[in-house]
Amino acid sequence: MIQTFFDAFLIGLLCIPAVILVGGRQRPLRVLASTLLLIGLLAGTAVAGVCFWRGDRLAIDLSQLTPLPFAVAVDRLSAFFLLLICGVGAAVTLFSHSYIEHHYSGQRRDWLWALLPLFLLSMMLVVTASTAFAFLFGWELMTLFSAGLIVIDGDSERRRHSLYVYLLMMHAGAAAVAAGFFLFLPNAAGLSFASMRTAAALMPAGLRTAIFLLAFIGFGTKAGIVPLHIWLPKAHPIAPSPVSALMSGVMLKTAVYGFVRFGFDFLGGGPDWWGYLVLAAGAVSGVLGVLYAIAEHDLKRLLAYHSVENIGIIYLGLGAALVFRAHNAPVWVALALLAALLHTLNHGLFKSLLFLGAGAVSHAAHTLDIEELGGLLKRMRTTGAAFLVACCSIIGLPIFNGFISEWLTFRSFLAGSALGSMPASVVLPLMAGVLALIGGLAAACFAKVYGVAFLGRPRSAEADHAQEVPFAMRASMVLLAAPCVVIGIAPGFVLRPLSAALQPFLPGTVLPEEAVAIAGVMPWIAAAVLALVFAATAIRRVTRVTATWACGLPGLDSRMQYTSTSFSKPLRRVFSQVYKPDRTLEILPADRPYFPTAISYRSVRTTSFEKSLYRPAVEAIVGTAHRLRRLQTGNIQVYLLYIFMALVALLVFMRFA
Amino acid sequence: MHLVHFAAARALASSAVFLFITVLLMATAKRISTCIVLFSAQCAIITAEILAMAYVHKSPEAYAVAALVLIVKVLAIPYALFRIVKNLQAPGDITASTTAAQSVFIAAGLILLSFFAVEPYSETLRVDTDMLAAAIALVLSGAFLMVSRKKALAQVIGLLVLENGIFLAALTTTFGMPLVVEIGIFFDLLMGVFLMGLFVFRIRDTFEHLDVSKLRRLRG
Amino acid sequence: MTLLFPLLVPLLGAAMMLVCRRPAAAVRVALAFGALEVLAIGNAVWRIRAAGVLPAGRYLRADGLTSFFLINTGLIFALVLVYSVGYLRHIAEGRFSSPRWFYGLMFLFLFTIMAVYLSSNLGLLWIFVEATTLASALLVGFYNTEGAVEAGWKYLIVCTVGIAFALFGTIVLYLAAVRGGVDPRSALDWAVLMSAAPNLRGAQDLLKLAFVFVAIGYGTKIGFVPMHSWLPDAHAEAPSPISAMLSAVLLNCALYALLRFDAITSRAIGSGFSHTLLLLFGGLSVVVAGFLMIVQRDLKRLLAYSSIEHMGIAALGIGLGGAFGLYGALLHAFNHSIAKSLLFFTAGHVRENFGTLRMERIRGMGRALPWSSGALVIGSLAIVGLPPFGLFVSEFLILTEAFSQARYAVAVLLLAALSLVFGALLYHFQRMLAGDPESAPAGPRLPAADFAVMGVCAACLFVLGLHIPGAFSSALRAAVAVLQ
Amino acid sequence: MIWLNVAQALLLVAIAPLVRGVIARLKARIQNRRGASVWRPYADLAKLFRKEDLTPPSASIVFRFAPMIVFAATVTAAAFVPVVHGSALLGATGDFILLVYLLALSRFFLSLGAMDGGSSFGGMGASREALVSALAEVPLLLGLVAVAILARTATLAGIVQWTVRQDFTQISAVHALAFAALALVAIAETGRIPVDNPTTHLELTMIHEAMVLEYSGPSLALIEWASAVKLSVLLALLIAVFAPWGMAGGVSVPALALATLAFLLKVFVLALAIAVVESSIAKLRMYLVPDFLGVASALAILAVVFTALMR
Repeated sequence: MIQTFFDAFLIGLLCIPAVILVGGRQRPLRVLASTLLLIGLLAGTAVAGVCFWRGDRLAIDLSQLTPLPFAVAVDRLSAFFLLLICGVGAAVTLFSHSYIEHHYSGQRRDWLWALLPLFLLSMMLVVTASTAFAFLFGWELMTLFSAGLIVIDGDSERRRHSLYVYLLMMHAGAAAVAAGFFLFLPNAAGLSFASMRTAAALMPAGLRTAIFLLAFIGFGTKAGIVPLHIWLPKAHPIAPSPVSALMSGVMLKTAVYGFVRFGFDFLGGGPDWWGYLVLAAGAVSGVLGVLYAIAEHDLKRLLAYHSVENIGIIYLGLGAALVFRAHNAPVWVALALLAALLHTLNHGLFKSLLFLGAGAVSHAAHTLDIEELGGLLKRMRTTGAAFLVACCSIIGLPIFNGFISEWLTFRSFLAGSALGSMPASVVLPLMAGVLALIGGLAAACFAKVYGVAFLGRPRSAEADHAQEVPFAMRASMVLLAAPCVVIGIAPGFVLRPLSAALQPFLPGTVLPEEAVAIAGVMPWIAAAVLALVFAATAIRRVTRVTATWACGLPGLDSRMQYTSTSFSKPLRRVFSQVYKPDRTLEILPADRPYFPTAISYRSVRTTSFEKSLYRPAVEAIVGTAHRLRRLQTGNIQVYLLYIFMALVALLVFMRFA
Repeated sequence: MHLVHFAAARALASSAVFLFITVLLMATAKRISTCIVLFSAQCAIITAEILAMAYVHKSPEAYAVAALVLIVKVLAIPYALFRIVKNLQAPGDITASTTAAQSVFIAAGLILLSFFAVEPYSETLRVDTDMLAAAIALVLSGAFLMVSRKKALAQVIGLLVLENGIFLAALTTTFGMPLVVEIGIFFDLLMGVFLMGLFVFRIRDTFEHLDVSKLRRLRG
Repeated sequence: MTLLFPLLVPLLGAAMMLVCRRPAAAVRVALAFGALEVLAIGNAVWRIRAAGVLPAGRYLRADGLTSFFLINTGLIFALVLVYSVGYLRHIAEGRFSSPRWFYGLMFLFLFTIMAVYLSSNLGLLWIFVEATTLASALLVGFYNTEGAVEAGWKYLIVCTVGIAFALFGTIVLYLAAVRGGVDPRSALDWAVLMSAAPNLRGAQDLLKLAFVFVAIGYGTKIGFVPMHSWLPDAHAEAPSPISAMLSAVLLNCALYALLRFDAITSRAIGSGFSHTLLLLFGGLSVVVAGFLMIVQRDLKRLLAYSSIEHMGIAALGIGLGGAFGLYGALLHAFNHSIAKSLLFFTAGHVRENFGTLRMERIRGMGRALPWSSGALVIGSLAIVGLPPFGLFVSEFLILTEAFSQARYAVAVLLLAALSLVFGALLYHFQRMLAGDPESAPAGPRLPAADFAVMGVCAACLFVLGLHIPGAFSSALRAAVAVLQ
Repeated sequence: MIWLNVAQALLLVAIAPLVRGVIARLKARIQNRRGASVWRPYADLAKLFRKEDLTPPSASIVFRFAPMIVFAATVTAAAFVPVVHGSALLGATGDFILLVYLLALSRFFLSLGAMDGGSSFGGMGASREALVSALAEVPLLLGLVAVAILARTATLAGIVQWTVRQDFTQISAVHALAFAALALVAIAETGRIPVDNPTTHLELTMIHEAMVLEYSGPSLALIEWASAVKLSVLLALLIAVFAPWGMAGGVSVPALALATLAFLLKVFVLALAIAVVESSIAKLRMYLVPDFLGVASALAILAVVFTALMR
């Protein structure tokens, strides 16, 4: 029964673009199509939920039709990611129901509505594919559709550059993933996941390492691990807000899914240096991600850098799991994997909520530069509340879902210290320190974002006249905020099926006792905090509104508040090595410095992976191209000489080979 | 009849030398018309070669091929080339990127090289090596002419010499291929020369010069 | 008789072209003969499918491989013919460049290609491959501009020299066959050679020598890298329908000739030597073409280099051989021909509307020519080998073969080159499509015929990407069986 | 058992203002001033609860609820620390990570409340608090991780039971380093002298005071009480983790009384230490605080590394 439901859902999603492209003009048809999409996605969430909680297996095999074997199979792990895609997809569709209507018109709007379901479908195909062809098919389509959605949003020189970098890096990553798949071939019968699993066992160690590294690089590019992350802060901000919510919240998770499939399901772990490599990547991504985010004041770029940080946290969990796998401690592997996968779900929820919040802010205040916002909570009550829930979750504060996964990661590091071998018992606890640093810096960054954007006085006229967004957008944000709190308070109902999802490649592991402990204590803590807050409100008090204290001077205006740059100044000073800022201070008029009419201060981050790592590589390639171009001299005699030389070379090669 | 048999055998042996001479002369040729004459001389020698072989091996087909070579290569193509040179009224000189002395040395070197190239195959082919060497020499000198000469017509002649070399190689090793294929090859050669002539005229119309090395507009 | 039909129709068409004076009449007659030709090809393919191998007389023969390439030629010829009707309306009348000349030469060109596919004798095969060069040289020089004349001359001379070496290779093969005891009169017949190949093992170095010359000869016609220099000039300077015919049909025709030779040599002395040579040429072509595409300034030269790269990929497929290699290579040649003709048709429109093909001066194509840019996007996504289109499937097959033979160097080289090409093409096409057009282009409306042609191309690419129809797949498998 | 643990938590919350009063009194005596009475903080709280609660015009719901969440989170954190008896209310199941992150929850909402005031003082306080707390989190957690590694458990009750079994004289390097790191962090977290001066209102130096400048009446009382509780929780944490000897084994009244006496004595010793430190060192410049916390981080990292070498 579920199977037919699943097929119907997929086909339904497929024909929505057709409906829109045909009759997109009339509004009722578009409303019908978007509601159809919403219902479809809710049905998809239901189907995925049933598969995830009850563990049914679904499969569709189209191999007779397609030129190469093309099959889809939903086991518990795929169902988990499918749940994330459909759930967040439904919320985003609800949000974009009114967002797209307001911001786009005519053909752009039709194409947006046509590409959105296709984008979701390609992601679903990636997480449920069970053959290499299907996986790569979905993988490349995912990039294409997201690029299509970005192109629709507008056109400028900078956007074109960002889109180019995004597409090129995604293609290079896809090539690495394809190579990773193909390396199974010498030993595997076909390219279906089942034959790859059996082949992985009898492969030489060298080949397994090659596959692991290719998977790490390929999926690392899509996930945004630090040396390969430069596309992320370029691509996400230029996409329409609902699409960047999907890209950041869900698309990055398909990379994590791929890496887990390769690392744990196919290869089943390997030597412990794999784990340390992933830990190192996770740590560097986490710390640098949050440090770059602190220096940002464009809301979407900041959130994009935070995606890098959270992917770093997920990779910390995966790295610990790989180290435990190498020391074959299955219970701790389950714990670390649980932490990583739960953080994937949590990040999917709160990051998409943050991006939808950013969309709502840009809808209401027409700007995303938090230096010009302020006091939005009073004007946009629901958006502000939902954004606050998301901020608390991303920092990992106790009553919210981010804390549960970070806590599990901490406990897996703690458990790791009990491992006998030398590197593990030192590296893992230190990773706990790194995670604590990431958490601390994230708290500082989001205190800045929320404080500057939503609290205090509005810093610009648009912020002052900001109106609350329409109901559909608010509903979608609340729809995403609710699970953040529910998982935070009662994580048990997610942790049990998730640990069951790990059964296939970690046979015989029961729910780790840490997970049981947290599931037990969190409700009590939440109850205690809420009870005390309620008690505190019971205190009888007389409140009166008076002017804010301004040391007795009149005329306190909004420019006297701390801005995001000044808020992050102390931290940027401490970590100045990371930014190597080049600061320019301009006082006008230059000749009378003590009676300035205008002072402008500009601090630009000079360290950039793009300049130090990618620019030289590109220059080398283009340089070779120019040198090769000189071979085509235009003179026919030289062309004839090439032919004769080729002939002589071959004759000599044949003579002596 | 003995005398004719003796003459045929002598012709077979000596024609390689004559071919080498034409190669060297062509390397030094200053004007297009001398090149054309030398080319038709080459073809004449090859016709003699075919007639000798036809007589020795008594295959009627070879006589037909000899007649074909005589008509197409010795008479038709040189006549066509002379008409082209006359109509062009262009200066008949061949500007070359190598001086006469260098050209001769290179041609001689190529002849020696062709001997070395043929040597390893002599025992497997069981055929007189100097004729095969002459064929390879023609191919290499044709190639050299095309690469070093700047005038369009000179390149055409270089190409024809190269074709001659290959045809001769075919001749010496396999005593002639099926007749249909031979006729086809000659027809292609004729059409090729006709088209090259057409293009030479169009180059002169559009570029007012025939120096091929100046045709460098399409680069990169 | 069925094999003679597709040969005679183009000859008749060419002859008719001389007769009818008025251009309008010429176009109508050309379309009629074109339709007739497509019917002839269809009938021939249908008969071959039924009969497996169809010998006709001493010099004509058709088998699975021929029918596959006939389908390819028929499809592309039909598309090009329909497209050229609209295209020729914009050409200024010149001594050589009237529709009469255009269609006359086109039919002649088609006759030579048909003759190459249908001839059973390797000597005849060589003759007609040389004839294709001669027929297409005038077509390349059709515009009578400086560039066209220069390109035509270079094309004629370089290809003739290259092909001469192929003749020498054919002769050496003939020699080896005769030495091996094959009756001289039929020593060049492909079927005879294939059956006699096993006992030719004795003349190993002769066969190697033959294959070297043939590889250089037909390699020049295919455009493998050391011998590719003529290709960008010829394909860029020719009118767009002719560039499509050159890139999509002529290169496949040369590849067909090389395949025939490779079949004989690999059956005689094993495919070690010949396939290494093909891998060498293929790898060189893919890498060098990839690099050169980055710095191109003219759209059609960029497409020409892309043809070199894709022929390199097909060569890699053939060089790998095995279950997937050959199948993938032939499928790749077919897909490439469709995608490349789609791109050349779009290039034709760009030239009509922007007046130039220099990519710096083409801006805002997305807004100026919406339908053409849609075709360009589909074409470029296909040519780069992205999923929904056929080339992704064929590249996937070739990579599968490369990895399952554990030839990691070839595989990694191919993957790297594909990414390089993706970067180059995306860079150029993005700059053309995006932005707003300064000069208002003339006539943005796409004529119905062109819309249909581009639609057919896009549909073929899309279908071949998702599902290879049974009939086509069996034809492909029959072609591969012939060479195995 | 439950009522004992609740009593422990309430004990901590109750004596919190007393601890601040004792410290202030001791500082005064050291600087030979008479100083206010030890019960002064209770009087202040009582006075504040009766006064009006002023809110700036730009304040939103976050400004009004921040003090309550701060108080709630800190008091819940108090429930984790075993004071008198080995087991604490949530000490058995919750662990030190929960405690640390509950304190982080209160800190986060305090800085949000400060930013909501709409004046530059709030932003200034929040920005400096962000710097201090971001850098203090690493040594705080790593110090506790070091001890947890030795004790092979993460729950505070477990750590106490393990430490009680160790003999008093044999002081391990890990404990010494961890204690030093945690002591420095405690000073930074609760805004004592070298990092922040609790009694000053000077814009250049104040961190905690700047954040609570806009608050008055019951809200200010809750915040002051919460920061007092935070101080006593951190002191109790130090005592529990590093000097738990003297905690009551069983549940009998004399044992509990003796344990409470021992706890009060230890708190007095720590209070004396704080008073001496605060009277002898001047406050660090704002941009030297990171180095201060850098030292704490180095100590904590050394402690963790030593746990591996010790095995």
